Amino acid sequence: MALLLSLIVLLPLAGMLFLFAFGKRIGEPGAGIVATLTVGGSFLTAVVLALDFFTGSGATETARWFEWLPAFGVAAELRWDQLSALMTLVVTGVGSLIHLYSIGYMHGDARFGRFFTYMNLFIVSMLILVLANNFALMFVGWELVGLSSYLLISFWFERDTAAAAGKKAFVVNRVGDVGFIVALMLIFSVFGSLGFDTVFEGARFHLTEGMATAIGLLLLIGAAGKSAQLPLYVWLPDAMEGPTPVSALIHAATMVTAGVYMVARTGSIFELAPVAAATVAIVGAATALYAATIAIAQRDIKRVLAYSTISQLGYMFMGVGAAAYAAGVFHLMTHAFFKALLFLGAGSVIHGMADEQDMHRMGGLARRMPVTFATMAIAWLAISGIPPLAGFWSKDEILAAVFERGGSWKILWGVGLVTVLLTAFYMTRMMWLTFFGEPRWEAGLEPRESPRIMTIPLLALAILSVVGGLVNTPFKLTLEHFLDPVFEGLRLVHAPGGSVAWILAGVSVAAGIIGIGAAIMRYRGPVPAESGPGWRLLGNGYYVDDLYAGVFARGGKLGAAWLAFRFDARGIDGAVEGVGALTRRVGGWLRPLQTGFVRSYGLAIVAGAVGLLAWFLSRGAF
Amino acid sequence: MTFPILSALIVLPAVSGLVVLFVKREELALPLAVTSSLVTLGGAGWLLFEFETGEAGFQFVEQVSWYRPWGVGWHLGVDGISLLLVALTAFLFPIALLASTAVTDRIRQYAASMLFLQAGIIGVFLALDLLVFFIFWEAMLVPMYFIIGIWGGERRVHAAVKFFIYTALGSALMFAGILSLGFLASDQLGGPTFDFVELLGADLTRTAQFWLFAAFGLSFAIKVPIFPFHTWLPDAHVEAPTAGSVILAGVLLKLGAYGLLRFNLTLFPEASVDLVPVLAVLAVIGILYGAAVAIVQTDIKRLVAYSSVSHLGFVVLGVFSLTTQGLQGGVIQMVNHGLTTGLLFLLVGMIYERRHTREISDFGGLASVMPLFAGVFLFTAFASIGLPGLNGFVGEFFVLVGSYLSLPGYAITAAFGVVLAAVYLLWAYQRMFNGEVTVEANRGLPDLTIREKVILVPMLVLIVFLGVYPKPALDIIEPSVDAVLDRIELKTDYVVPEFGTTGDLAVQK
Amino acid sequence: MNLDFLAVAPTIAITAAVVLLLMVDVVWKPGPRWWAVAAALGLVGATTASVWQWVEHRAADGELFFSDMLAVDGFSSFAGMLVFPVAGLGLMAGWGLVTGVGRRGAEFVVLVMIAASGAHLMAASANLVLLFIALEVFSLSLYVLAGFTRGGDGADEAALKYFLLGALASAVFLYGIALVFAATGTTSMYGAQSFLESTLILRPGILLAGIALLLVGLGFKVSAAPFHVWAPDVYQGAPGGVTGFLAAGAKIGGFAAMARVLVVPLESRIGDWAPAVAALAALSVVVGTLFAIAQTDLKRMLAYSSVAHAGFIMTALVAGADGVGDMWFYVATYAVQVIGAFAIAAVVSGAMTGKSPLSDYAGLAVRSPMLAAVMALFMLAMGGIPLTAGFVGKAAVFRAAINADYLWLVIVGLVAAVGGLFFYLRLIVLMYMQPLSDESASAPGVPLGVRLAIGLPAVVTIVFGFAPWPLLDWVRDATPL
Amino acid sequence: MTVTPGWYMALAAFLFVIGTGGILLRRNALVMFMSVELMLNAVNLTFVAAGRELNVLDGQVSVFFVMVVAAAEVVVGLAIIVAVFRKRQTASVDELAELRG
Amino acid sequence: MVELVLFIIFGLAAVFGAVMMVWARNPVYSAMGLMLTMFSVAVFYVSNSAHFVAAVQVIIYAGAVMTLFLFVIMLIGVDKEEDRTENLPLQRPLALGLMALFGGGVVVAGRFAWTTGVRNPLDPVNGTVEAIGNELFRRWVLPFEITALLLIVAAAGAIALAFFRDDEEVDG
Repeated sequence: MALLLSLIVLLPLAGMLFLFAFGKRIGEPGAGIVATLTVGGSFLTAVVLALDFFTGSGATETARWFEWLPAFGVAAELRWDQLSALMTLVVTGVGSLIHLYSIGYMHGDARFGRFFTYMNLFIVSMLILVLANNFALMFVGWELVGLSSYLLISFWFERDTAAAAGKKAFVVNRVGDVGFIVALMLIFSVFGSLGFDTVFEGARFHLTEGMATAIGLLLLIGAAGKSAQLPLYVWLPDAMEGPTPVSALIHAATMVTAGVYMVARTGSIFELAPVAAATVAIVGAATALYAATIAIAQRDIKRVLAYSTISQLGYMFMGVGAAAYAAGVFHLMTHAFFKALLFLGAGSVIHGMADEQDMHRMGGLARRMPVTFATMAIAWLAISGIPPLAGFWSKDEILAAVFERGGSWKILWGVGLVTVLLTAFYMTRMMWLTFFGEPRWEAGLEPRESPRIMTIPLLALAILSVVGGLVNTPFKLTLEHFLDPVFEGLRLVHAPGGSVAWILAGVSVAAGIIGIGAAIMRYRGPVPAESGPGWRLLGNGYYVDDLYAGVFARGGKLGAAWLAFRFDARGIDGAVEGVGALTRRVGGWLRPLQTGFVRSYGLAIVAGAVGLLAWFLSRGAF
Repeated sequence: MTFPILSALIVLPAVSGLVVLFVKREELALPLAVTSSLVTLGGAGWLLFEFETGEAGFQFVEQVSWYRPWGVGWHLGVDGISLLLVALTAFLFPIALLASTAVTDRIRQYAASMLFLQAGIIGVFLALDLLVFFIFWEAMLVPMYFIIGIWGGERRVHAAVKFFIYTALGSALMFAGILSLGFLASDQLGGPTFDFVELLGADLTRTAQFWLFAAFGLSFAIKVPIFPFHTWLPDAHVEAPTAGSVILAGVLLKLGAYGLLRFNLTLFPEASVDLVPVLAVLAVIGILYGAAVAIVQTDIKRLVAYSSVSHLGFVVLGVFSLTTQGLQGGVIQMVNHGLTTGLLFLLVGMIYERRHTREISDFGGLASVMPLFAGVFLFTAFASIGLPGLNGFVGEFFVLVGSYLSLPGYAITAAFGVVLAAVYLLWAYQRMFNGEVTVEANRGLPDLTIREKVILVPMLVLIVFLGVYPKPALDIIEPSVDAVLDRIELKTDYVVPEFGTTGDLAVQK
Repeated sequence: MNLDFLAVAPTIAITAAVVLLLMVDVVWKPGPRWWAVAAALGLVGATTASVWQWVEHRAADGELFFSDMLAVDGFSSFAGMLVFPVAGLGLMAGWGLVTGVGRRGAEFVVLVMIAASGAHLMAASANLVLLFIALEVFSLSLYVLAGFTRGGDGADEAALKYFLLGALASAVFLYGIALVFAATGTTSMYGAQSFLESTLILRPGILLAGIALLLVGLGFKVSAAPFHVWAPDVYQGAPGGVTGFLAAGAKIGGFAAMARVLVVPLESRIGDWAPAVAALAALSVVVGTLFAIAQTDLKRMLAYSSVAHAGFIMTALVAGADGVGDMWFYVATYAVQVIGAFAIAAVVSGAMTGKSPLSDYAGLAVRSPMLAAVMALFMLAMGGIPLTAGFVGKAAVFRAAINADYLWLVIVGLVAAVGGLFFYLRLIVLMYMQPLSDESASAPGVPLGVRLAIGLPAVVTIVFGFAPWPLLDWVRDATPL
Repeated sequence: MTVTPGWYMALAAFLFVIGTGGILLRRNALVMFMSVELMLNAVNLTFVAAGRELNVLDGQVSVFFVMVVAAAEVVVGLAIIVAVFRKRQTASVDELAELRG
Repeated sequence: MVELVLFIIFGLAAVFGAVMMVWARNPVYSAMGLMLTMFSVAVFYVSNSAHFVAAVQVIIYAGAVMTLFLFVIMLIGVDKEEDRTENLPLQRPLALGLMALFGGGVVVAGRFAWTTGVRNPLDPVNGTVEAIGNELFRRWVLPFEITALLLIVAAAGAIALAFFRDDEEVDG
């Protein structure tokens, strides 16, 4: 048991080490195959282990590797419960598909082997994150995924933009991590341990609401950094500089959902901190709407998907914030399917278009790449919330759950609804600009369908995007019950049943259809000129990025420069050097006193004599 | 009488230094030095192996009275705090010496200076008699002074003199402190003594403690260096030869923090408790300030130097958090900083040997020219950033979490240091290694040579090991730092904060 | 009246040797080799005699001879054991000068020996008038030695300045003696001591004035600020071959006299003179250091540094009798260091010439590594760096001062010591970190005698740097009866 | 009124100061040297007067020795002055100021 | 009464001589002034019943020493008139001030009691030749012998500095 559990992590790890050592030597496609097999292997292992859970006979398992930081009451220990199992399945499953896809996509790249090394490193890190049995180890995974994200974003480091994007991603994540670390400080100061069991079981006995809120908000900061929520989302769009499979795997399917996972995992803390939980939901709602608006005006196909991802993550936050953890995680899963599919499709398009990403230069690709088009179409409908596709069920459940909370939560529900409409709109826009209408690509370019090795994963994901939603329908809440043991004892929010459910579902579907329709109306003809202040504002994401760049990057550098070259060099060091120089100069000033004239020397001696005389006489001659 | 291993660790380098100094054939100098340092390393390894883990007190103690009238004697001992630092010293010197192939002028004197330096440093860590401690402390300056001043860069003389005199100024006051301490204690202990262990028995008035703390503390603060006293460091680092920088960053800086922990905390507990805020503030300032200043440096060596200021800030914060986690973190951070920063300086030295420039702007796109080198550099950078799984993380984590218990505000502020660390190192990496090759001279630079790999591998291995499995090191440290805390609790009304207390319902009810 | 010739054995040995030397020289003109032999005879004899006296009279076994004129105790015999060998070293270091001035070399040797004997008598005399005579014997010889190469650059100037100022100072000193005589009714130190202990003087004005003037004279001899003004000019002007002995001898004799006068007759007056001595000490270390920093000539720089060292040594004396041993340790180690340093200067810049510009030392480490290394050692020792005798010396005097509750003085001293590094390191920088001044210059040859005069001090500096214990034990017995 | 030794000592002090003045004010080496002799005489007078008051001979004996010392000093001093004069044809100390700083 | 007269006359003479020595621009006059002072001092010795010392004073000091001085003055040249312009700034005011302070200090010191030692109770001692001789060759024999060294130094020094052999007119 523990062995198998460890195997889930160790397989990709072994693959990574192997590729690190020999990746260059075995080269193409061997490296890719090794990587895919190891990840696939750990997927199968996970399936085997998860079977017990499906049959309902499974119990939480742990695999202790070694004593790690006794001072914090934590060991290097894996935890296998339904939640981590689900995450593992998603990560390794989607991961192996994307690995497979990458073999084709990265074909001919100089650092083919290195790429898969990094990919496996990421899988390992992500697995550590989701399987960790204590905050410390979770933090390790948390940071390592950041590392592999950095490595993969700036994989083509010759491109300055790529290098910069990688650094940006890591640094922004790091800002979130400060929140995480401080949260850990608080947790440790309260519980004297960072182990999950101690904390979660002790929470309701040891946590005051204030402390719980503080911890919750700090965790939220960390989550916002990793899951690209307001205000720390800025790194994700730039992250598209990385190879598309990376975007699909890390920046759509898995890593960015870590925040959601964390909030779900720490549900027992958030439960004690309603304010923090609400904040999570609000941040999520805001992000969802905000990112959706921006997505509308993007011309780069990958940036559309990037903002869409941010927006969808917002949904998940809404869900977990509303204590509908199952719903959140459910959407996390479905989203992994269709968003990965979208990215891979986009990748295949870009591949076919010889690295063209501007949708205004595409169009009419449907005929050229049928498979890509078909699969992407499914994903499009799925994300637009069209039943019975996966997206519909998960998104609907979140909205329903939020609605169920009632009160001012209904506002969030409204926001979500609007976002549904916008989502449908910009996805449709993307589809039309890409696949329909007149071809707008420059002459001589002959786009054609991608090789089979790339289309197979597309098909697989397409299937998942169709059926994936059925694991948790209002008629049969399989997933929710599956996850119940994890959230045992928490006051969970469930989507309402009965007529309310139908009405809500109908409303959201309607919103989706309206969005799609509007988009079709607008884009079926020749491409309208998307210019004007509004478009520019949205296109540039409300200029928030430039704001950050100005305030933090440039401003920070100026401040640091002042510190370094004024305050430090002139001020502090100036003082130090000054003392030394002064000492030397004083010597120079004094020298003239030694005139060389005997009689002045005599004067000095007599003066000294008089001085001593004065002192001694003052001792009793008066 | 068992074999005096500690004396041996000090005497061996010193003697072999003399031998090297007068060796007939100059080309033998470095090999001899390396051999000697390897033997020392072996000795240190044996020490690690024989060390009774879990014991708080000093082990392998050697004590010989030298001069009764002054109460000075040859008293050596090693505990969990000094053991690792001694090991680190022994570990870094062979590497530094192997990395000294750039030295071509007066090799004998160079090798000898390095060995004398090693003897001095180990002496400082092992000495349990304040006067002996001071002797090593001060004597150590001379070889370092020569290493910087003779084999250093363009402005080496200025840097060397600045280093020497600045440090000497600090130690001057400490010397006054040591003498007065011996004198003050002589009334209570019957006769003057400079023996650390005996001095622990003396009860000093609050004021006396305050001034002595100041006298000792200033000297250590300059050595660490704590924030406003740091400016000698960048100069010294920039001008020092590679090996010099490695030792300077790797070990020398630790001496200050070690002194604070070993002497200030134990000899002047009340003053320590009173002055915690001061040092905590300076430490936090150092963390953020050093990092901020590092961001905009144009000279990679200067950048790493300022990063040291930031990292040592963590050490000081940990030491004065007065919690076991904090103190453990401080000590382990010393070791880790020694490894990572030492390695960074090694790498900078290697690139300097190839290009004879340290200006970041003179590089660019190196990753495509020398991928292996770039990889190692990035690896080390992340270790220094404090990426979990690498050694840098453990120390910072311990310090931050540990110091939160006693100094929440400071700890939270300090946490932002981890962001800045990422900024300056990754930005520097980006400018040096990413992008296209901009400067022609960088094309076709040779990647790591066999010798360089040999030098690097052990450090990389150690970095990973301490990052993944720090427990052995921590186990060595814990009892000793706990002993320090117990003493403080005994001597003052300070209570080491317990976990599971802050904001605890159970407590409030 | 106990006439004991063993009590004056050192003096007799020197005198006999001197007379023999001159006689034989006048009659047969045998030349330098003979001078060396005679000098060796005299100095070795005197040293042996001092050692014998040390064995017989150290610590508590001191005795007074010649109706309380002469004290033979640990103090005097240690001074003997110190000053006669130092004179030997001085002669070896300056032998180039001896052979350089032709026939007059005989007088040079004679004067050095008599000066040494004078210094010894300064330490041994138990009577202020005898002290004055001894001091004159000593000083007059030094005046002549300073100007020995009459034509040499500034030698005559040095001699005249030294002489005129010295005459002034000794006149003041003598006036002090007269006043103390008037105040105590005796010129015998021990008489005065018992008188001052037994009787309470209602109107101590004359006594106090006397003490003040005594301090002036002694301060002049040891070149303590502000009575140091002569030192730089004399050190720089005096021929290289003699400066070392000039510096070392002045410190030994001067401090012997100062310590004896302060600790024996004025013992009960420590409350009056200790602060004054402390003030002089502080002034000396500061003035000496600050002036030395800006110098461009090594001998001049060392002159100012010797002022600073005078200050350090006086730091020990504020502790009264308790500090005498520490004073001796410092004086002994410093004396040999300074002899060695000036010996090297004489090698580098010539034994006949006065000036020794620092530029001569650029790149010395390349040209003659050994010389540079030893010079660096002396510089570090004078800078008080550990593992050299210089550090132990400082530790000793500061320890004494701290025990006497003169912490402020110690701090001043320590800071000044750091400032001193500025110029000690400057020389090291020149020798090690700068290119040769002129590539053509070949390494100067160093005759055996000079090698000894450089090597022995180096050995002493290192040995007592590593294991000062024996010397520390001895000096504890080298206290006045 | 009778002349107490104090009078002589006061007079001696006065002479001594004048001697000092000679050294500080004159630049002729010989005259400066004479001033030193004057100072020694003043001291001698002090010795004698004090010795009389204390009714001991030590004062006078001291004077005797001072005289011997003075004589020797004169010999050396004049020799130095002659040597200087031979080299520079001057006895003015103000012209001997090459060594300074 | 006699002593008072003597003190006044010769006191004035001594001071006059001293001032003359300092004041006279011609070294010869200075020498004369010094001699005058010495004679006056000798008189004081007598009036303090220090006959032997007085004799020595006249013979050695006024006689030998001053002759030597005059000899050197002649050697160097009588006509070396020294102009009184002071070229060292502040030298004169400082000098005079310090002189005043010094003298004043000593006088202040002794204004209550010039001697504080216990007076020898025996009947008054006289500085006759026998008395002094007794002292010299009994208690003071060691200093007396040590003066021999002093004389050697003087001789050797004189030779070393002032005695030029023709073979080394130029040395150093």
